[in-house]
Amino acid sequence: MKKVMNQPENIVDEMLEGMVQATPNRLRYLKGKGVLVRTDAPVDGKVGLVSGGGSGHEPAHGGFVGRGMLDAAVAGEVFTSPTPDRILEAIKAVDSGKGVLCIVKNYTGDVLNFDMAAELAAAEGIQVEQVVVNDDVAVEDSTHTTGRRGIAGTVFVHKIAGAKADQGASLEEVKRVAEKGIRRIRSMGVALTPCTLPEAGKPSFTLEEDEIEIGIGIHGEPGVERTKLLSASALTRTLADRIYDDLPYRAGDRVAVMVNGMGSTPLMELNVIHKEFITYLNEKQNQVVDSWVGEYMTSLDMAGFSLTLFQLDEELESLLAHPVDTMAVRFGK
Amino acid sequence: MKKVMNQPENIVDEMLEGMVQATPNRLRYLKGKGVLVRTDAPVDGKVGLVSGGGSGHEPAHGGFVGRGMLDAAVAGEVFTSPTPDRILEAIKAVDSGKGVLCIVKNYTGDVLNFDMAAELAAAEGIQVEQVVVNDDVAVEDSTHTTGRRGIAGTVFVHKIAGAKADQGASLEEVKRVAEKGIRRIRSMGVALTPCTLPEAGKPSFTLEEDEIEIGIGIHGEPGVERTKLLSASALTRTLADRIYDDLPYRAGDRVAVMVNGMGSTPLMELNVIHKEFITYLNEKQNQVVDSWVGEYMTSLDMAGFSLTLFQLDEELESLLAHPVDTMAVRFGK
Amino acid sequence: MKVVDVKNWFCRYAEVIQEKKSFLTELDSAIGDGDHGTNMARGWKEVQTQLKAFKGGLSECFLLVSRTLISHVGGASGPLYGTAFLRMSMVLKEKEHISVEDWKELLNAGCEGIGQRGGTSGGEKTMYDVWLAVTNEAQQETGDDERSLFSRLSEAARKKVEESKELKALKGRASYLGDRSIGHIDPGSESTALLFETLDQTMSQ
Amino acid sequence: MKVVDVKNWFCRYAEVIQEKKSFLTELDSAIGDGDHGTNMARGWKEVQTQLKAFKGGLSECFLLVSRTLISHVGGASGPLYGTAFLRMSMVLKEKEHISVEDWKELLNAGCEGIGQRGGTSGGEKTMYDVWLAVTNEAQQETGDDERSLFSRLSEAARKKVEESKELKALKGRASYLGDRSIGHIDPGSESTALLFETLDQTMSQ
Ligand SMILES: Nc1ncnc2c1ncn2[C@@H]1O[C@H](COP(=O)(O)OP(=O)(O)O)[C@@H](O)[C@H]1O
Ligand SMILES: Nc1ncnc2c1ncn2[C@@H]1O[C@H](COP(=O)(O)OP(=O)(O)O)[C@@H](O)[C@H]1O
Ligand SMILES: [Mg+2]
Ligand SMILES: [Mg+2]
Ligand SMILES: [Mg+2]
Ligand SMILES: [Mg+2]
Repeated sequence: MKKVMNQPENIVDEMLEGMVQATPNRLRYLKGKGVLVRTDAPVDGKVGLVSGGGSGHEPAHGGFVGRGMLDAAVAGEVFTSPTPDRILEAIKAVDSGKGVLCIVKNYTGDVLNFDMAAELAAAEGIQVEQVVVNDDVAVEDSTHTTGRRGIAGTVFVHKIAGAKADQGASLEEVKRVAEKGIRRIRSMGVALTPCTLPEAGKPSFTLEEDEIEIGIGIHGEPGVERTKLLSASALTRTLADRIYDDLPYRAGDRVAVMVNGMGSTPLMELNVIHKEFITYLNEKQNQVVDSWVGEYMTSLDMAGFSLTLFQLDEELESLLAHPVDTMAVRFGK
Repeated sequence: MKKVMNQPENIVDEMLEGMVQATPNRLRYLKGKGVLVRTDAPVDGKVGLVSGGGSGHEPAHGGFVGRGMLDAAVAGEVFTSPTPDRILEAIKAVDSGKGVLCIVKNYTGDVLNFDMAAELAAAEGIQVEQVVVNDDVAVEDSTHTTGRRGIAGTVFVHKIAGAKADQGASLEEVKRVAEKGIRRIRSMGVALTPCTLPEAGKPSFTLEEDEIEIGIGIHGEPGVERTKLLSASALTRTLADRIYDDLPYRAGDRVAVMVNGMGSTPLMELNVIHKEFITYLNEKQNQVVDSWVGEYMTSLDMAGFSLTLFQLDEELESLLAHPVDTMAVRFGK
Repeated sequence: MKVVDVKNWFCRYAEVIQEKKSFLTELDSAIGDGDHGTNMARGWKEVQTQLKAFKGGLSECFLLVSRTLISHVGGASGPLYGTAFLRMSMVLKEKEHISVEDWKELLNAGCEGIGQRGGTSGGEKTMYDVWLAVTNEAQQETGDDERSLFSRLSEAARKKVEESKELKALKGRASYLGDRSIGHIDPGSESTALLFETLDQTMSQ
Repeated sequence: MKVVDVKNWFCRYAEVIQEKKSFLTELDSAIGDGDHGTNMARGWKEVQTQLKAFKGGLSECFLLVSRTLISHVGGASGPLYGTAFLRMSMVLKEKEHISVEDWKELLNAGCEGIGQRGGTSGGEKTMYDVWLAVTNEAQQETGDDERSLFSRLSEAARKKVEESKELKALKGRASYLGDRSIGHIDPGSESTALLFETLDQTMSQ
């Protein structure tokens, strides 16, 4: 493992400092709290949007703070959910009186800490609602597990909820579109190599030179199956089948896709995979109206990628196209 | 080496297909020619801008095609300069009659092929000018070598020349700002790991578990020095000193910086480095008015990064801030 | 057991966690995300710092641990341990001394807190299983010898860690592994066993 | 030497390049960017395909090779080899046969093309050094025995490759290494030596 860092225990704080310095007009850093906030928060008459989780998934979540997406992102230690007091700081910083929606990925730690923060915020008279993203089809259903994990599809939820909030919708309405999105988003990932936590200093698991782990989580949690390395075409098909066979996709749907790099997979390969995914969806007679290809929700230095498929309707398609101005996603005006 | 691909010899073509499919409104693909062109090229009354080089540096160069930057990008095979006929296709596709500027990185192969293409274009009556970027301070001066290499700073040249052309300037003017930029841009890189070419299938060099190569080129060309891994702070200082001590920086300058990831270095680390670079420049009493942190000019799956420092003046600062709309860089309107 | 003993216990546990940091992280790497050691070490180091200046009573002492863990650990284990210590702190209100009898109620409260927070009633291969085993052991009527109580708690905890090694995880991150979690020690169960082993060791000195 | 012999030479060279592809790439990995084998193989494979249908004369044959290399090799070696074959094609205009005497002018033209294109006059550890050595050897007056000419050219090429191994590169990608390029064989020099060795072998069969 080689990482460019100073003291590993300071890496999250130093990273957040670096992010703010790159875009001081957009972001404010609540030092000591791991919170990045829009400089203009709380925005008058707008529902506040907060997300967050462990660090190591950059650009998630700080890269998505800005007009049309999040109002604040809370960073925990690497792969560790942030604590309730930090989440509470974020909630307080973005509440304009119209209430706050927290977008949480379905992990025990995140859910517990966000729950506690919501209780604390409620005690201070802030209206807080929460949605839990669980797009990872690699995980068996909740009768056998904690339920499906939230992975890269979460970024689409940030996008649509952020757009709705930007349009001045009520907390109830913003929550409704977030939940509609969640019902229509599915993802699955694969790892070619493990990742290494800065403090641990050694890989989280091992893979042979010709082995891959299908169904990996974004923290290097083991997947569903270990196989030999497949071609881009076969690998895309393997993940896409699993995603597609899960509800709710049908021929004729208009869809958005994401090909998300896990940290070390070059854009060259992500684009080859994108081509294969489009071919697959064309065969299924779906029209891909929006493609996000790049790094959105990473796992430190892991090589690999995830595919996300988002079934749109008119409302969702227009929310996805709504202008956005964050470090990692910027378009429209 | 694990790469997600099909036949290695098709990887460049498949990648370009994937890129176009992700953004069909912005890009057109001249199939069989490795050329990505703005859909609205040639733009009436505008100087055409062409750049390109070997593949494996994504998002360079196709990711920079669009309003305010390049009109076309020519992709060669991996790490291999494109051939003159492909470059000629690109020149022809973007010439509106106002002439075409080619932005070339200083490598023998690139220079030779672009030269031949320019001759061919001239023979067809197209006015073609060329600038050669050589920002890499790691390389000794041209008395001993082919001259300094063009690396990540090239992207700043695309940006300012693209802005100038977008404002309707003449070929002469666009060339002038490009050359002014080149005189004021310096870069240097470091590798933590080698990269692996898809067809070669094994790493281009080897580094021990605790070794880094300082002054690496973007094709894995060996650098100036091999040392033990340094802290983020020490490493940033090592590169920054070398850059700063080269002309033309002085206290009080307004500058733009780029922290460019080589392919496998997480955004987390790039942001830590950015923080260190800003600290360094503050000590030198420079004001950083623009920061580009991310992957702009990569080396396949290499881990490492490069720093770029750009000394601005009023004209350059406003060109850098001019609206741009490409896959990889998008802001303003 | 007095507040000074409790402070000793917590301070010693903070050291133990520091020593076992890599081991806990390794356990978590196998079936989780490899941060349990780092998480616990961060939280308990802060507890140690806070305790140095601490002058209050029993209940406040548990409350301080609860608050510190909640705001410094993060992940799943932060809220879980934090809730356990919070509930135990409630039980200790107005008390200056924890009797052998008191441990029944104290552990009951802590255990219930974890069960509620984690939504588990046992057998799902989490720290709750160990808390439950310890709590059950405390309910046994075997006199009022503090020393023997602690050694029984410690043994019950360790025994449960070994037993639940063979379970399939149904909660937390390890549940994603399905059958592949079998044969591995749950990191939170291990840190819980260390807590009660440390109690036993501290009090037998 | 007739056009059929030239075709044989080029076709056999295409095979040799295919065989030596990894070796050339390894040489280039050491002091360049690891693509010379792939570049040459791509270009000469195309030459092979094109030659199958080719029916023209000597000059056209060299021109075909030039055009194909220029548009299929890329990198530095594409324009360099392309220019050499272009210049040689010019010399061969109207000719139906290459005499021993013709080789002097032919190689001179090719060599000069590379020198101009690459901006080198030798001693800088590039393929030019080998072209120059071969060209100089051809100028020696040692009768009109084609067989012995080719074997001398082949030997001169190989000898120069070995000699220039000890040079420091001052042109092309290897120049970035400074002294570290010393002791390595230049990949373009190796592929040039292979070209003349193949000429010798093809013509002695
Ligand atoms: N739902 C739950 N109920 C009880 N304990 C749980 C639950 N989920 C996880 N745990 C405990 O938490 C431990 C993991 O803690 P830690 O690694 O610090 O957090 P995270 O899983 O968020 O990375 C597990 O070993 C398990 O004992
Ligand atoms: N300026 C030059 N003059 C003559 N030959 C050169 C020059 N630069 C490079 N070469 C030759 O080109 C070879 C490299 O070719 P290749 O690897 O295919 O291209 P690239 O260097 O662009 O990757 C070198 O080994 C050298 O012999
Ligand atoms: Mg964790
Ligand atoms: Mg090359
Ligand atoms: Mg964990
Ligand atoms: Mg090369």
